[in-house]
Amino acid sequence: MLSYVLRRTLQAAAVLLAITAAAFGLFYAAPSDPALIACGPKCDTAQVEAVRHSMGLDQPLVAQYVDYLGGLVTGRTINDVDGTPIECGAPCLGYSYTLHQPVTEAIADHLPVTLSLAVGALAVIVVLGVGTGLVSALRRGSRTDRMLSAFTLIGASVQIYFLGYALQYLLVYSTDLFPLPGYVPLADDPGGWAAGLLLPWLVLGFVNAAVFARLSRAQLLEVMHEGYVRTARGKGLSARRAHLKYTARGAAPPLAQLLGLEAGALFGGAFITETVFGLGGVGKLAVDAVVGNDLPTVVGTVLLAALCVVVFVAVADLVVAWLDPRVRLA
Amino acid sequence: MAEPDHPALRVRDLSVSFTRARDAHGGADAVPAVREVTFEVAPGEVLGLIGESGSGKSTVGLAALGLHDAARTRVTGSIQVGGTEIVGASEKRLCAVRGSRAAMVFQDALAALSPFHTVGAQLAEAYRLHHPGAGRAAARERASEMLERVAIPAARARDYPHQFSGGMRQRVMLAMALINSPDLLIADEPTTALDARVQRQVLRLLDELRREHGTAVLLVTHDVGVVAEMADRMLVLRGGREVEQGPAEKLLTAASEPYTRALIGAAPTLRTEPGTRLPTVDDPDPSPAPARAPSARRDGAAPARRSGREEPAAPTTVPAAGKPVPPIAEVRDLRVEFPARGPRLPGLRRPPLQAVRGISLAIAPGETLGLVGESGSGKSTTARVLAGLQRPTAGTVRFDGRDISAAARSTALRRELSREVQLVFQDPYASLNPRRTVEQIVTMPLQVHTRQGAAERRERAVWLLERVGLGAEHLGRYPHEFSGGQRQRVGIARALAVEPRLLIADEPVSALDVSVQAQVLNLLMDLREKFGLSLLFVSHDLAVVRHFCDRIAVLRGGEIVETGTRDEVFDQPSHDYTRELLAATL
Amino acid sequence: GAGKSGDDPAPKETAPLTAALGTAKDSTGPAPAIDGARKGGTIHIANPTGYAHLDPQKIYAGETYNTSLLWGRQLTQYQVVDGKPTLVGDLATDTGTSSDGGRTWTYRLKDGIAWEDGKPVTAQQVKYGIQRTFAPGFELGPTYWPEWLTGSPDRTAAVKKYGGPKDGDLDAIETPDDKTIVFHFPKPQADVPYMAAQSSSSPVREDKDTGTGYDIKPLATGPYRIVEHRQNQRLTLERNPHWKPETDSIRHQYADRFEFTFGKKALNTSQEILAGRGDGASSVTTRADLPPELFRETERDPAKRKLVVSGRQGAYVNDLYIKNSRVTDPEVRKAIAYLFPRQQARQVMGGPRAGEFATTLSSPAVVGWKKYDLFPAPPTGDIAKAKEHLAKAEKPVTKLTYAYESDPVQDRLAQVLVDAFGKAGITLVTKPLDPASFTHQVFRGPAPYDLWLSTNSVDWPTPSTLLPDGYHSKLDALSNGIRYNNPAVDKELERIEKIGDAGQKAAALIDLEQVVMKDAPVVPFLYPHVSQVRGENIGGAFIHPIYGSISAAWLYRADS
Amino acid sequence: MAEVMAEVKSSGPAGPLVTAARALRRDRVGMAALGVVLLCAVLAVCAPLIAALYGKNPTEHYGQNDPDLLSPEGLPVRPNGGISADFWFGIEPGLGRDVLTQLLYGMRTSLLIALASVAVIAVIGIVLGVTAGYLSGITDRVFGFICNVLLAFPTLLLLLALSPIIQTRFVSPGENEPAWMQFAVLIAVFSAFGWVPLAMVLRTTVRSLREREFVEAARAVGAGRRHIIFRELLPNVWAPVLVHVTLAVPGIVTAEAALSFLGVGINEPIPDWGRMISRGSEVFYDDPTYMVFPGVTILVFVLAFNLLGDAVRDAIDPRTAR
Ligand SMILES: Nc1ncnc2c1ncn2[C@@H]1O[C@H](COP(=O)(O)OP(=O)(O)OP(=O)(O)O)[C@@H](O)[C@H]1O
Ligand SMILES: Nc1ncnc2c1ncn2[C@@H]1O[C@H](COP(=O)(O)OP(=O)(O)OP(=O)(O)O)[C@@H](O)[C@H]1O
Ligand SMILES: [Mg+2]
Ligand SMILES: [Mg+2]
Repeated sequence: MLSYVLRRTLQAAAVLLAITAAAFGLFYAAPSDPALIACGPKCDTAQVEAVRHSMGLDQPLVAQYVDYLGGLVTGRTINDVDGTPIECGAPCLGYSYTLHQPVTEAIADHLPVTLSLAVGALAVIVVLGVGTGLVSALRRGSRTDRMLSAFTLIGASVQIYFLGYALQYLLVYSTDLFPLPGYVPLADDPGGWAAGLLLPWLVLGFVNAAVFARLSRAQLLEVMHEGYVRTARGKGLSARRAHLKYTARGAAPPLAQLLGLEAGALFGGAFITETVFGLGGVGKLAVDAVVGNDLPTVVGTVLLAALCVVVFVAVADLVVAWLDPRVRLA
Repeated sequence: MAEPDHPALRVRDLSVSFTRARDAHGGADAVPAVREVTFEVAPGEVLGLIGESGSGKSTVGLAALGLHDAARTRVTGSIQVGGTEIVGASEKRLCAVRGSRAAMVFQDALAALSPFHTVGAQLAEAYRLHHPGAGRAAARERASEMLERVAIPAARARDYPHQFSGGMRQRVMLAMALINSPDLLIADEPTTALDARVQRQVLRLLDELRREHGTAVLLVTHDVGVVAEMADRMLVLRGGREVEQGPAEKLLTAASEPYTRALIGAAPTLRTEPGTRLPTVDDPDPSPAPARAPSARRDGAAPARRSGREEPAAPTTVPAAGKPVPPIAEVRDLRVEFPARGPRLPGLRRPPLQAVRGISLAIAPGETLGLVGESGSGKSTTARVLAGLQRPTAGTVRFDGRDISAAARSTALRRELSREVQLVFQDPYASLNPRRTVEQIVTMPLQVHTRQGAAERRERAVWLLERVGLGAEHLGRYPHEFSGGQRQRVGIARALAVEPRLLIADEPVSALDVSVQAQVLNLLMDLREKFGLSLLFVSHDLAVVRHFCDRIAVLRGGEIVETGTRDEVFDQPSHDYTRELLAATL
Repeated sequence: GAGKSGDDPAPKETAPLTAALGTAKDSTGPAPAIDGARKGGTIHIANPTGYAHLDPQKIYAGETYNTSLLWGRQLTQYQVVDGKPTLVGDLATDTGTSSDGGRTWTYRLKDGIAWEDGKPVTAQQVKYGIQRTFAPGFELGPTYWPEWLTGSPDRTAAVKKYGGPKDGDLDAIETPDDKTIVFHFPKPQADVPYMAAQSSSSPVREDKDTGTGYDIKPLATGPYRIVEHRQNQRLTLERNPHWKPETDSIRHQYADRFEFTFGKKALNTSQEILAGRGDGASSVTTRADLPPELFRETERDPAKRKLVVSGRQGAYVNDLYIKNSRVTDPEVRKAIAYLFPRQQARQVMGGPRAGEFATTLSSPAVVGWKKYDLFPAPPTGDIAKAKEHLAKAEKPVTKLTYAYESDPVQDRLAQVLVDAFGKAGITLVTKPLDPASFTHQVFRGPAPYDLWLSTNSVDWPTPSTLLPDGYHSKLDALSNGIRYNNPAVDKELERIEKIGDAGQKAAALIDLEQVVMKDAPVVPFLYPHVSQVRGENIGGAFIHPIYGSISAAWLYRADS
Repeated sequence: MAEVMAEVKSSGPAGPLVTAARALRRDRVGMAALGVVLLCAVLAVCAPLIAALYGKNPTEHYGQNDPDLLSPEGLPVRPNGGISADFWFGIEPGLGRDVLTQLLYGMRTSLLIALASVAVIAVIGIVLGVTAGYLSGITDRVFGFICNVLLAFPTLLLLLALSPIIQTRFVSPGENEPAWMQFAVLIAVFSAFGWVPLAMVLRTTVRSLREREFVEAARAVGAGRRHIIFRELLPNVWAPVLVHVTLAVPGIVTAEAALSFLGVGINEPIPDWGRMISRGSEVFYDDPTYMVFPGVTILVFVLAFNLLGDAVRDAIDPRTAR
């Protein structure tokens, strides 16, 4: 276990290094110039060069990258466009010349929204996805099965844009059936927090539940015929409880894996959902930064997303090993 | 307790058929597995249900608990457990019966235990289900107690099924069935994987229960000895139909049906002449196998050497004593340890489990070495080491003079080895891929080791299946569509496909009824004769071992306590344990 | 109330609307009261993006100018009454007096003007603010002060002569006393009153100039002061107790508070406002336009229609730019002017709400604007006429490249052009470019694109920044992106530059415009309009005729 | 027993594929689903033929050239999205193209991209996932590393960053980006990232399958890694594979729609189903009809595709039967 954690930590560090390096490289190769964008459309060449210098973009890519990594650990001082120094404490993710804000601060501003969104959406995904999968598998081939399949598939084939806007239009703006989507900090008003995120949770959950529903149905069908499930029923467990305890357990490992992936993705930010419901989360921050060529923010959000993925994948592997004693941690 | 005016189990006109989805001409047709069977078991009575493999024994047992998949099985007739009708009963009603008033020991112990839960938890659950008042601790207590009763140390309650030996799993199953002292116990081959001593212990346990609680037992078995020991009455099935029913003594000594007589006669006993061909049901007058076999080798079959029918199958290939012939396979000071689960921190770590503690064995070409010993003594582990599947912790393993201890790691080496050495697994179901047809399973070794075309391979597969008492019609079926004994025969057919020089057979006939057992043993003897096949024969059935093996090694607790020729071991056992075993044999 | 609400979704042709210079009397406060305006309450402003800069010398965009009126004051500013702008003195008593043929401009500060901490605003502070525009880091703002005050052709040259407050006092600005400020320009300047209205002309207190910090939270002189500004999150304003209405002829102080929130998409905000959900009824948007998705809905429902505020987007003009150095043949450019399918192009942009069809280089909002149409064609284009001109071309043209900012609407617009050019026998190659670097890719260097759509805007509503800053051949590619080169025009521009009188100068430039247009350097497309939404409870919303968005300084809570 | 066998014999042994096909043929829902999927494929392939018969093409701006069809705002004048005898499915708001031909050609584009990507995803995902699951140790660690990098790397960012690079590096400034390049880039990116979740789920499944005795049995018989991976393990993982593959198709169609929103999908004027859906949600308030056709077709297609996946899963699972 200890060695597992250690190994995973090392691997995570390697992944993060690779990712940040790739993001750095990609943006360097892109035709647009962050110095120009920071300086503004009216800058002449000399001014752009000055800005480039104060942003540190005139240094070799590797030097910039090393600076960046150093800042991550120890913090560093960064120059604003006009050369004024800005203190950036560890973990320093750089300073965004587009947002005019240290990236760490920008992410901290947006993170609570993303966390709240992800937690609720995951709950919906699990309940809806695994729930319908379970019912479908138990009633395989029945009308219920087909209806549930169709229901979750609608989720898979519909666009979040469409569903989000249509539901807001129908349930919020035209009829008042649902509370207005929005973000209120949990600490301020738990009721308002849940109310504001209810619709986004449902939509995000519904759209993503299909994979879980399908996979859990298939997995459950696979495991349902195992001898030990029959044994459980032979003990006197009802079919339902036997499936819940034994079939579900046997079917769980791949689902746990998928859940890990999904969680990693969600905690890294759900751009479209955030946009559709007007929630300022990390996903929106990231895509705005990509579109606006805001390199420090891009790298910062990429780093965060990567961290989430790495952590959740590792946790999922742990859970899988815990679920199936025959599997050894690798 | 069953009410006095009800029998513990009453079965009337029971028919069970399985619908099979895939077949040539649309419309789900049915495989009838049991047809119009009628019988009763009174409280405290033991009914022995015997019959050849695939005759519908397990199907009857499952039906008695209403455990057939309703969507795919048609059950008609009536089954009453202590007066409660099972056929067509609601799930709720069934749940109250299952596990408490009627419990079942399933045939395939590995597949029947959940790999995700510890043995203790599975036992405790069975108890708590029917004792809602009992706390966790009480249930755990009870589970440990039951494990001890089936001779498994209570400390192992924290282990998972895959960490147990085959016989131990079977005992766990038994403990689970008995934990609620049911009125009716359906025991489907409860002792197949147990050595004589433990078997006796288990049977004694059943007997105690019967006396203490008046438990009625439906004992499904193919072991005539067990039936003779335990059963009050017997029911003989064949092809799903009742052949004969009556008091055990009568059927054993003077059965009216020739089938019954043949079935009982097919069992070797400690008194049968060793090495003779055994009579089978279809061929009560044994003769050597048909000659021509499609060869596994491209370069043509070895010329079939017929042995005369009267000629005793003398172990001609067994080297005469004193003349040193290099052994075909050999292990020396073999040790195998399994690391214990649990925290990896030094100090807290449990000591590793020593499954095999320094044994040395040698098998001469053409020789059959019998490996007997109590359950969990390391027989399967030794077999796996020889087959190149398990890496020894220490010691040398040689085949044909080559060191093969690295085979578990090296694909190339194992591949080479498997051309000559094949293994029949103890757990037939688990060792068959559920998604591959019997044809694919049986022809796979041919595919790996020969360049035969599909048609040739198929021909060979049919021939192999016929040798083990199955047929071409089984080629397209999947493992779950077979009875336990049929699966085991598929496993044997697979092992024989490439005509290995050494066959390691881990309880190859444990799940087979005596008739098929005889057929398989005859086949192995033929092969031994014709091709000089060497065998490592793992078994707990001393009668079979005596009949079949040239030399015998007795294993206990991972150590060899005695080894010698058949006659030495059986006639002058030197170790107490061996004597105990022999005495326990039914 | 001032301004017009959106009962006119499809404006026909708006009358020329120009900002006259107001008198000293117009410049005295308080501002003309708005009928029915009430005091009190909180006004919510929900915008999709936050403010990158609030430092007055860094602000350089219409909407930020407009909103910064809430807390910032300049020497002059536009007073808007019933939608008509008049330039009046703001901190200054009037719009300035010039002498020495336009080389010297003098302003006097009003009495009683103060900072949010009660300290008086002085002439030195105005001077300090203007000196900052020379400093490094202030490249973002307009460059006129450095250029004019040093008589340099561009800012780079100007900052060589004076590099900002670190170089000490700038001699070109004199502050004989705390109330008087005198500008000395090496060359005559006619547009100083307009420049004095720009945010760059706001005073800054040296003791409060915290650099980066000042960019987030500047000190207020206007009716409101900044209580909290969390970048890209929220901005909260409350009443500035030291602002006196009688010193201000432009702004009001009706509401108690302004609360800005940033980050929500326009579609969400607009729907909230139209449906009155949440804070919607007391919200407006100033940075977001009504999304096309909601056009029909707001037209269908009269209750919603009255919540839409529309108007011309300042003095902007949307043109099809033609790179003259690549499409050198004027006949080809004329052909493009004829075939340009204004109607279809506007159709994919959402129809008449997008704006009026344009035929002139400058906007009707510019002082002295004259209507003309040198290449008259129906709005759907005149393919026959275009073919005629193409036939006259020296070399036949079969292929042109059109660059655009990649987004779905622009994608469709490109298809409209492909269709129209195709009809005239020209294959249009479409080049979707990354929006963030579009300007850079199209304007800088030898960009290989022939055509693109772009919006030009003047810095203030006189013609003096349009032609001189975009059509002189000596200008760099950034200013003269189309590489327009006509020696005659160059000469005329140089002559006009020397005119000190604002009226004469404007008239000369307006006349020159048609000379330029004869070369068909660009094809005017639209005088764009904006539509924004206001909540049910918001009064005083109109599109500011100069800044082109709802102006917060006139808003009040109609329900308080 | 002989009787039992005699009955079974009548059916005769058949290969697993043949029997699966037979089982599928008897599954009515499965066959209907197959029919729909095939119909979509045929419609996509025959789009030019159908368009020719119907007399419209997908790129002409009918609505813009005829003021009776589109209002100045660009919305269809006639009710229900401008459905008429001439335009059976109505006309597109804005450009006024014919919806029916757009839909047919768009289906072509989207299905090509989705199916091609899914094919690559399935092959890579299966091979890598099953292999990594079976071979633990260093292979598994390298696999884990690559997966994590790919998973953690935002696809969107790559596409956004990549498309200008491709535009400037590989497309001459005077030319349109060739269609094949757009297709290739999208397929490459979807495939490069899409296989990861599939492979990871397979790895988990295989890691527990690996411990089953039948794998050991195969090793005992001398089967090599290839055989074990492809013959023994693979047949046991079809369920998750089918789930992933059938769900990846709508996933890619919608993802591609989202990309066209950001300007990195398939460019105009190549008709594209995904873009129709994005556009449909844009004009949903004003012209709901426009959403209906692509929306319903994609829903029907996805449903059919998944039901087909279910039917195939059931047909190849020897233990289930209806
Ligand atoms: N699920 C199934 N589908 C189809 N046929 C089946 C199924 N289960 C069992 N059978 C068939 O039914 C017959 C009876 O099987 P059953 O398991 O009852 O035999 P058995 O008497 O217990 O044999 P053994 O002693 O070998 O365990 C066999 O021919 C078997 O092939
Ligand atoms: N994978 C494993 N992990 C831990 N312990 C194991 C494992 N496999 C076997 N053992 C233990 O090793 C011992 C020997 O097991 P083995 O399977 O060789 O017994 P056996 O002689 O074949 O018994 P049986 O007759 O019951 O099959 C047992 O105590 C068993 O619990
Ligand atoms: Mg059986
Ligand atoms: Mg064993």
